[in-house]
Amino acid sequence: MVGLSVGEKHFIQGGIAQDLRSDGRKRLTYRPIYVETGVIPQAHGSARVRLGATDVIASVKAELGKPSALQPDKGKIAIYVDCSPTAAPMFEGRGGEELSTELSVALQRCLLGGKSGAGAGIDPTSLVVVEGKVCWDLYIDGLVISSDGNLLDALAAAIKAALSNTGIPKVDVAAETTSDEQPEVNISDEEFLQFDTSGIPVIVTLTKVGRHYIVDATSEEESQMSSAVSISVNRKGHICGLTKRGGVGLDPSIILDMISVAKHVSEQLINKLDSEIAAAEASEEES
Amino acid sequence: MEVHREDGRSQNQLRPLACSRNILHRAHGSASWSQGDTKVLAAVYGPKAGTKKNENPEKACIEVIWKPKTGQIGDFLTSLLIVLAFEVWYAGNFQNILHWCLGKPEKEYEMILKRTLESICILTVNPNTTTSIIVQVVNDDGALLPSAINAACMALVDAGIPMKHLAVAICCCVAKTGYVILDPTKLEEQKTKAFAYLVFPNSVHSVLPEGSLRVEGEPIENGIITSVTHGIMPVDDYFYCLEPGRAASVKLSDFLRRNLQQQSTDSSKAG
Amino acid sequence: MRGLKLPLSQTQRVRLQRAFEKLQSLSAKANSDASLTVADTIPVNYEDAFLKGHGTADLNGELVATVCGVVERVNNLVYVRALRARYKPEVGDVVVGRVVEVAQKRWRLEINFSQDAVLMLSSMNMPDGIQRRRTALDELNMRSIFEENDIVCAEVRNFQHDGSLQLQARSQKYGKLEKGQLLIIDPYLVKKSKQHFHHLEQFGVDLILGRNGYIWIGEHVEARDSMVIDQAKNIEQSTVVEGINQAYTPLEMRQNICRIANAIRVLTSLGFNVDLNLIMETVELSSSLKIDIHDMLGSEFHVLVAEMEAERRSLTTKRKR
Amino acid sequence: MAAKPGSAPVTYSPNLGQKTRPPIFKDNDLDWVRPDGRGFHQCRPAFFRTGAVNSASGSAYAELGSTKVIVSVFGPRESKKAMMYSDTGRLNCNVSYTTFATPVRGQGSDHKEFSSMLHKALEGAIMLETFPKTTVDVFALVLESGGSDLPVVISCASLALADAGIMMYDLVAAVSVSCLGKNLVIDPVLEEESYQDGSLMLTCMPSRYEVTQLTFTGEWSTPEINEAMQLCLDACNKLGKVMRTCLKEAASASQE
Amino acid sequence: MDGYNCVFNPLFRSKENRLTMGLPNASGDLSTEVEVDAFRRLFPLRFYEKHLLESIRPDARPLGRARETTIALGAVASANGSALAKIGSTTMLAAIKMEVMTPSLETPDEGCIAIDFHMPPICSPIVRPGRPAEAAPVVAKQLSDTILSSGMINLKELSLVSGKAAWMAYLDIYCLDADGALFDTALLSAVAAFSHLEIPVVSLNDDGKIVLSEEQGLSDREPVNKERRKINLSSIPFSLTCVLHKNYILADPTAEEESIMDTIVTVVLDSSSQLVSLHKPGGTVLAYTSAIQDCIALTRQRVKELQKILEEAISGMEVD
Repeated sequence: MVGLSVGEKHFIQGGIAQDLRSDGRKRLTYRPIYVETGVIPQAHGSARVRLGATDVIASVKAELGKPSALQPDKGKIAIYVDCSPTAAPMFEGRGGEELSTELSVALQRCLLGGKSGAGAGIDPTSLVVVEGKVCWDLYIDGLVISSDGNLLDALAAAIKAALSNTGIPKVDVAAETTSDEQPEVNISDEEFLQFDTSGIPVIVTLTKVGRHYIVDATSEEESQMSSAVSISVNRKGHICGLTKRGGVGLDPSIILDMISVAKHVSEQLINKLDSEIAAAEASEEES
Repeated sequence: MEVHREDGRSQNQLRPLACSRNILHRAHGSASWSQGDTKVLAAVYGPKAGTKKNENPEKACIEVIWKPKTGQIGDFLTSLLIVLAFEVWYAGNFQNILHWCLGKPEKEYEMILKRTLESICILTVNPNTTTSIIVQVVNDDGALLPSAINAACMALVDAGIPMKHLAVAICCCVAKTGYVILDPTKLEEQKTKAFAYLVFPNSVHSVLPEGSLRVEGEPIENGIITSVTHGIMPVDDYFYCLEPGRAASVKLSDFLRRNLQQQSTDSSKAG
Repeated sequence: MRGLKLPLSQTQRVRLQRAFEKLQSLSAKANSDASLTVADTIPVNYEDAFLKGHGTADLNGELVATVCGVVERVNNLVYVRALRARYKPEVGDVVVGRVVEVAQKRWRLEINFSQDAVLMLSSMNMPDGIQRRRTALDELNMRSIFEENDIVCAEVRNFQHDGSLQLQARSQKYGKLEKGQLLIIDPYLVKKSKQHFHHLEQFGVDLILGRNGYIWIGEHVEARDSMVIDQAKNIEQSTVVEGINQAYTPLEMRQNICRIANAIRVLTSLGFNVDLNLIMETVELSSSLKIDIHDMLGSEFHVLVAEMEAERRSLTTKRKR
Repeated sequence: MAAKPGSAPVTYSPNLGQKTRPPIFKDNDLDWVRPDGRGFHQCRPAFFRTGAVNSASGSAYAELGSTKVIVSVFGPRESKKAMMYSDTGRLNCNVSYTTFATPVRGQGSDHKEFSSMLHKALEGAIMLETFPKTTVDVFALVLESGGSDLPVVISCASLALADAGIMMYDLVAAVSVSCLGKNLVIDPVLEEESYQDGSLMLTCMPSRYEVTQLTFTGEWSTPEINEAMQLCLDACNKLGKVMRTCLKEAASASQE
Repeated sequence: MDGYNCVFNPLFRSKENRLTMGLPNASGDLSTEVEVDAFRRLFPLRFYEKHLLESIRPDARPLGRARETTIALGAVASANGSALAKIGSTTMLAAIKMEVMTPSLETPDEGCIAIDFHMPPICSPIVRPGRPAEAAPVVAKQLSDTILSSGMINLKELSLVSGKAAWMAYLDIYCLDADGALFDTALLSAVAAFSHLEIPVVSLNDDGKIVLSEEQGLSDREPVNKERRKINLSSIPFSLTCVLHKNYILADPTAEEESIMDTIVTVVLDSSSQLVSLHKPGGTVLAYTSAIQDCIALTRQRVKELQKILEEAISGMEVD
């Protein structure tokens, strides 16, 4: 998508080798992060994250549904990403299809944990109202508005911010009816219960160009990527998911090294993100 | 033994035939063919340059588009409406999109029609061209595929496409063992156990003496171009069908010749 | 001024506001009444003959603007200059473009214009510098001169009847640009000036302000007297890959390039016109205050630059008056 | 007389209640026995054979336990006209399931991302610059899904590429590991996959000892990651040997 | 990890007989070998006619002989009935999955069969993932016509509870390798799949849904279809495709032969030698009565061969 001449590629690789990227950043510094929450009123929770020129919106909608027969004690969470043609002309029609499925799968892999629900960022058992009968279904939608590289990290940050902004209406079961049919439920629209979003991981994408790897790559730098590893780390330092993109093979030791670097970088990112979210929540209340 | 048929026809009697050509303004060749209540319109566009993907460029390529009967409004009105809409649409040349989403039965008819017409046309005359034949079903009252083949053949004649010989198609129904009725209506087709569509070359008035045009002891027009059977029948029943089928094909060829001569006399009058 | 997307703290917002008001007051006197929006009638007296220029249309007898912008009058030509539009090329403009396609005897370049510009093989110097007719052999190895995605500097030669643009790269200062970085900004920020090529000796950097908003900042290439250098570089480049490694731009020059690039980014986000001395002042400001290159993009530096620009403008207007 | 092909009546599969409830793991619950009796670190017996499809330029069939996959490779052949000029070759992958592969009919369609993951796994191993401006098509069909389908598809695809004579840096072997409670279970079957807490899939070039693709999900601590990756790398080595013997057999068979 | 003899073993024997082909009279050294290939590709028709003069074919088969045919039952464990059929190198995998449906009002006690034929991109270079091959829907329609009109399966055997529940048999046939005579191999694999079909024992659970009985230990609830495990197939249809060229008749053509000679006659006879279908879609050669009789004779002989092969496969199935 971003055509670069041989000279420019050479310049970028040189910059990364000398730890001074074309916009002055070091290898492991992020572009300025800018978070706004509650951007979509009718959703239960939403957030917009701007990472340099990359701009994404995440929204969370909760609906009452029936838990699946295999896991009666867990709610269902679905993540879907859509690339809007405003981001790049090539996203028109089916162009963005492949990228959005790839992003959706990577997010599901990093945020939802194994099929049994263990290790998920949001504990699905907290979504159950009446076991086996009624539970909350969370529909998380990501929208890419403008793309200048590092979409996965921006989307994960947006989802984390959106979930911290989400309020699920309190539900109390009216009458205890016979086992099989659906108990009627009334939804109170005043008190909302918040999620504890401490467990939600953030994704750090390390892009390897030449012998070094950088964080938060712009689309030009991403086009130079020989391989990239997106690692999702939660506050406890556990790795909740990993996706290796890019064709070139990597020695396993390099991958372990990248994982440790990612864990180190993710601490700063988590703190920065939490402060940004707190600031956004504060500014949202008073405005 | 005599069998009673609803419309009182005898065993080998065909339904009333009607064929008119050059009825469409935009098509290079067109014809409408009706056998009793079964009525089919055929239009020929081309030959146009270029052949479709994985087709042999040295030979002309024939492409068939089968348009089933749609909607219930008066049949003649629907036919004209559909064909006119078709002409406008065809000019926009979107036929392969529609072609792709046709249901299964149309696909089989299209393949049979395409193979049959490829065998009767002389393909080497204009290589690397595509001739599109659009078959529009107006009303289906039995023996649909044979009447479609006859209509397509007449449309090709009208378009002046060079052909080895004409094709004449007939449907023979096997009622009980050994008993064959020709040109069944829809009801008869469903009632009987099995039926066979047969396509023969049309009989030619040859200048040569009687016996010379024989191949393995049979005149040319006995060779089967296309044969499609439905339902189980004993093997020899199939051969019982061939005799009346061939007789009927001679009758059909005469009808064609009369229709063509009557057409040529008009043009000579006009010319 | 366009809305700033930066997270500004309260004090910074106040200071920025004050700087913008001062700027507004300085520049307002010249043509505040002239800016108009679509469908406003343009005040013109109908007696003397006037020419309808770009962005104007007559609606039942009245002259009406079709574009939002500023009315300009050049003796009897009346036209509306749009505030923010894609690049409108004029003959003689220095432009920087990216090769999109290698076609028959010509390259197609993307220059931020409604159509791709065309650079004919015949309208540029041959690699070996000799002036001769182009043979089929040249046509075959066009790709050795420019290939897809190469950055090329050229000059607008003329318009063809079908509206497409023809470029020429006849003189030595035009040609392929390497070892540097390209910035894409709004074309209307780059004013047409005599000199678009700037060689900044103190930084050893070449700065090319393309009229089409493509700005190239790269390592300085000595007097580009002939294309011979290009050919030498090609051979060296194509033969050995690791040869490229040591040829990285030295760190010190790379810092200068990045500092200048960030300066231009700050100026464009503030919406100021981009010309040489403004860039130089911004760079000196950032190096004098020892601001790290990356922090130049932070909101604090934006405010400082806005204030600096406000004072400079007020000084110049005082001197002029 | 004929069945009603037109109106497809709504049908449901009778074996809905087949899946047993997921067993709950105590922390050190070691008496967990795998449904097919294998050890935790034991892969299913692998059967590989090349030359399964004659009309393809290269093809291979792989069978691990009840997972059966056929891959055929066409090319390098001329790519579609829409493609931009590129001086390196292009790889085009497509993975599809038969309707009867999964226990419940039609579940194959929710593995849409396998095609792009296969593409990423093979991209690093193929010398793309040896066939510029052309495309190599790799098509895979999963005949029966018996668990860890993608790793079997990747290994089988690299065999098919070798059979087609496409120049590659090395064969590609892939293995997946499931984490059930505390124990790591290699090459999981469909049932184990349905209630795994976490899973790791590793694709590597055995002799060059390079990882071309790695994805894992669920919560892992770093020591667990090391152990799982080591487990996968050894399994890939063994799998690489089996693949090599299969290729040698095919070569010797064609010499006779 | 030892490789073991798997169901798909027959899939691979074809590689060998491909190499024994060669002009019987060509001299052995390599140069003519290469010329033969070039000649075969440049003038395919003349190459074939040279062979037909001596009534032999390039793969050393006499004109009337079909290629080597094998059937392997039970290839797919996740299906109720499956079979892999291979004629020469054309390979078809057919599998049946049984699902429950509510029968229509007109035929309350009849089940239903949905037949679908797929040509995945792996089977031939012409098929691309996006666009299905043109031949696929045509073969699918012919297959469903032949199987349903042959009366091989009595739909009444598929009913469970009259008016309330009946079986819907989804028969899906996948072409794994397309090398000519697709219809014959597909029909053979479908017939083999039906002969291998095991109808699951089901019973009605409390909320009226049909569920596998041995699943939830509902042994107390008596199964709905205890006795009928196998479908008895009455008249089994078998087919042979022949290619007519001048006055030669070539049985069981390969893809190359089909592409060169365009007159194809497919005769389908059932085990009681009734004519199920005779399908000749056009083609330059006109079929005279004598030619059709020859084709039918060849088909009768082929039906006997296929019946023997099917019985062997079924008996083999019972043993292990």
